[in-house]
Amino acid sequence: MRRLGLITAVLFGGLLAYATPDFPDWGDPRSPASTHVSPYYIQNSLADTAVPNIVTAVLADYRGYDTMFETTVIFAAGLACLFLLRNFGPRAVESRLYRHRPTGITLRIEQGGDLPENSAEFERIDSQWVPYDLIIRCAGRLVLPFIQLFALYVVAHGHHSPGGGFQGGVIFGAALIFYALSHDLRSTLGHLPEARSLIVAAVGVLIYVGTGVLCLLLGGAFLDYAALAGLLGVDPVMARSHGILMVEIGVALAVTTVMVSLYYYLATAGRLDEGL
Amino acid sequence: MIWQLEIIILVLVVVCAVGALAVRDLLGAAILFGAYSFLMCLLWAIMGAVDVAFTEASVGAGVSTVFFVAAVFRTSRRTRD
Amino acid sequence: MSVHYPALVVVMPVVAALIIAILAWVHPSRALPVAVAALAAAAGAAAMMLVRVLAHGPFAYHLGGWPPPVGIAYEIDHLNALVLAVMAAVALINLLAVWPQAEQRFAERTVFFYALYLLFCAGTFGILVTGDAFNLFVLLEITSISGYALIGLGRRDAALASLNYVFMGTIGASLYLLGIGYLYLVTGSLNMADMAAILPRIQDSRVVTAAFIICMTGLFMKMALFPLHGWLPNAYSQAAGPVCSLIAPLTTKTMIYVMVRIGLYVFSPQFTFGRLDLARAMVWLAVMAIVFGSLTALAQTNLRRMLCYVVVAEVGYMVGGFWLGTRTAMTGAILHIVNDAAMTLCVFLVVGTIGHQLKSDTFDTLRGAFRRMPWTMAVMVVAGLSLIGVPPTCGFFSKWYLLGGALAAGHWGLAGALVFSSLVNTLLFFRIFEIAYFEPVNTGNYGHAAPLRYAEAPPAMLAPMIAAAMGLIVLGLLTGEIVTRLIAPAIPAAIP
Amino acid sequence: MWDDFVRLAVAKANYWIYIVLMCIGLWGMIVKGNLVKKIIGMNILQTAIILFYVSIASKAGATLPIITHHGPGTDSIQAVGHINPLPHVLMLTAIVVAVATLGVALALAMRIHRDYGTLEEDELLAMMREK
Repeated sequence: MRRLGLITAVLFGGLLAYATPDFPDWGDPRSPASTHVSPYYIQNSLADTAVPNIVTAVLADYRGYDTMFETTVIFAAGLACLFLLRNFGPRAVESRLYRHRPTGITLRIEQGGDLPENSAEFERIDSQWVPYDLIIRCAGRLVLPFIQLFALYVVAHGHHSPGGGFQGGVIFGAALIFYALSHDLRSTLGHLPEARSLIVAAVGVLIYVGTGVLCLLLGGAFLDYAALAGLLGVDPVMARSHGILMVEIGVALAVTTVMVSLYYYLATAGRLDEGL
Repeated sequence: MIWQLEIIILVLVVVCAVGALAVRDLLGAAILFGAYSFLMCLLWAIMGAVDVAFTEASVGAGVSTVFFVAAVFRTSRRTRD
Repeated sequence: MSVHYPALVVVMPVVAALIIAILAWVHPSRALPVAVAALAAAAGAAAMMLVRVLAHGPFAYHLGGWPPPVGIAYEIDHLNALVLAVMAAVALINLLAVWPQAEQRFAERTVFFYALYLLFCAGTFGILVTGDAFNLFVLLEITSISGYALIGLGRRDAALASLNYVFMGTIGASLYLLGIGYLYLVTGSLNMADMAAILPRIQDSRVVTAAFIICMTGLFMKMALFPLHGWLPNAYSQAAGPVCSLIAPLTTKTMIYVMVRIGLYVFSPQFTFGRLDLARAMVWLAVMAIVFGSLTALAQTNLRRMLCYVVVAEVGYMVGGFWLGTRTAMTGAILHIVNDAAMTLCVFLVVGTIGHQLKSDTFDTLRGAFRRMPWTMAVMVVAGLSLIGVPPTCGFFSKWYLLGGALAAGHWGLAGALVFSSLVNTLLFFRIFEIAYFEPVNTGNYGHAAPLRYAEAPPAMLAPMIAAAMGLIVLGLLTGEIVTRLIAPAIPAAIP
Repeated sequence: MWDDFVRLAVAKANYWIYIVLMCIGLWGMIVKGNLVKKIIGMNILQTAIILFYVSIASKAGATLPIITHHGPGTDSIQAVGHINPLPHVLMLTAIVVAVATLGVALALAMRIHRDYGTLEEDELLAMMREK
């Protein structure tokens, strides 16, 4: 196997190296890649879509169809993890650990034993509980709102600066994952239960696809945002800009929730009880 | 665009890639992979691909690494090569 | 609305998958009707597009309203209209046939099975209609990811088989992406027609040669051409029955379609068959695939595993026919894409049903199967005859064209391999028929004859299966029409 | 001869590095026996391709693909002044695809670990043969 791997890698590298001398030089502005289609985007995207960030314009409008499927791929990954890992069977109830806050004594409640979950003096803890995570908790609480705000900014400001629905969505998702890491998984699940998370993901992709279908119903081609002009009461160029914003929001919703769901399934091996 | 910096990053990228594959501890490999992603993202930022770099910083260096750590945590850290 | 069919055929399954993913938490029982309706609508749209292509010739659809090199275009021509119509019908029939099995097999997961099923279909349909090389990659990944998940939840070793498929599939898709990158580097375009217009001018560049090799290698991995077939037998034999009869007909055949599309419509036929002297080597590789697949199939004792190797051999048929580069052989290869999809559906449906009803799919369990499941076995006979190549089933006609093409090109190796494989298939299927018809039923542990239970599948599963078997004969009878009206215009005039 | 070589090496430095990375990734996927290591190799392979695409996009002396001045006068936008945005768009999609594949691959690896208790390929194969 070792030899086979080496031979394959070397052969493959040889093929790539064989072609490299015929490449245009690095950064050559006269290379075909920079002169055939891409100048159109650079010169016309502002006039066509009123979006200064050309990458966003191309991503969500000229090649918006690719991006729709990109979002669908992410959604499919969420579904796939659920399909593969989720424990649907009767949940194997092991013993649960409760900590008595005033004294710090930990109780192990075996199956069948009863203790109210919401007791003021007891808190449920993970089997691998770290006692003094006060700093992480507080720092987390302090930083989280800013991360989330930044994520929203990235989504909304994707027209003018780097960013957009995908990046913003990942950052928002990462913020929620960070919350789960700095506190525990149960509190995150309390804010964003599994079912709600996946429904929101589906809704996010549906916003994208729905925008496309709406354009189609209004007489344009699929995802031709200019067709929304009448509905939004703006000229076709601005309609494209707004259309891009709509789909970016859909992408952000889908990506946020799928990232969190992926974390739920991977971190708990599908049991959805204790996080990392 | 300081070319010395770029060369250093290019070398570090390769070092991290080899390191991530060579280290005999999966948690270490996951962290090195995160470093690899982050260096890659720096490289792209230098080359002007800000959107790609942004995405890679949040996905590759952020969420992917967490997924790796989660998977290693739930399976095993041990590896024989 | 009719102008929007190319988009709708892909979008409808996606929308249905999303709705099902929401319904899963609210009304799980409504998922099946939604899935069936979406696939039926997609199949209807595919049929309408076929009719339109027959009447008015090829047409294009500009997504987002942007004309091709700038935006993404779907281009429907004779080739993909034909393949799409058959694939859509295959997906629909399969869903109708397997849902009772799936509900039993996946229990609470069934709803998500439907959603992934629809995403898989959407990806496949998209690959067939797209005219944009990068869009094809994205759709390919949709198909792959839902496929990995579906396969991963199968029998005992399914997860491992699926992870191997992930590795091979990702290398394949990455190579395809890299090849497209090379082409983009020298053409500056991602649209297939646009690339095809630019490529003849720069044919001598090493980059184009490398792009061709990389792209094709990636596709060979995805289509499981010998010796890159390693993932296929494990993945297909470990997958659950309902999944197997979806993925086996669609995956490899779609990839062969992509190979035809890239080889003929992105690179010119002169380049594909002339520039590299690769064609000759590829035909011999196909010959090896056929011989290897057939011989290995002969050695199997498990019905499903045997069919997996038959699939490996069938991939060799189409690859060999394509790379011969003559008109007759090409006709045979394209016709075989369609026919093989239908035949594979049929046999895997039968095997899935046998596995479901008799709880095992080794040869031993087949004893007395003709009396226990007469209708299922009748379908098996039709499918088997088609795989062997007996008229009037469709398998005969595509094999006839392939054989004719091989003989006309003077390629005795391929002709020999085709005949050899037919003989092996005869042996394989008549052995099955013999076991199922003549061999005595297993005696029980204590010497009592085990009671011969009637174990026929319920009508809901049987009817689509019989429809599929009829489809084999109908496709066979329609061969003349398909060849003259659809395949002949699809092959570029440059091919001799 | 030597000058040619140096020119070739410098003018296409990024292209050489991406080849090295692709080979490392491919080698890792084939040679490494641990499934998580293989998944890391797969990611390195995908990232290398992204590096290649980003390298295509670069233009000497050009600025970011974001148009900074607003209002009228958009006619003055010169294509040579901005980096090619198209490969960036494609690579955003590729990154997403990579993370989706990563998620599914890790999920499968966890299932395998749940079933067999190991992630080493040779041990897995030995177990499969035993059964």
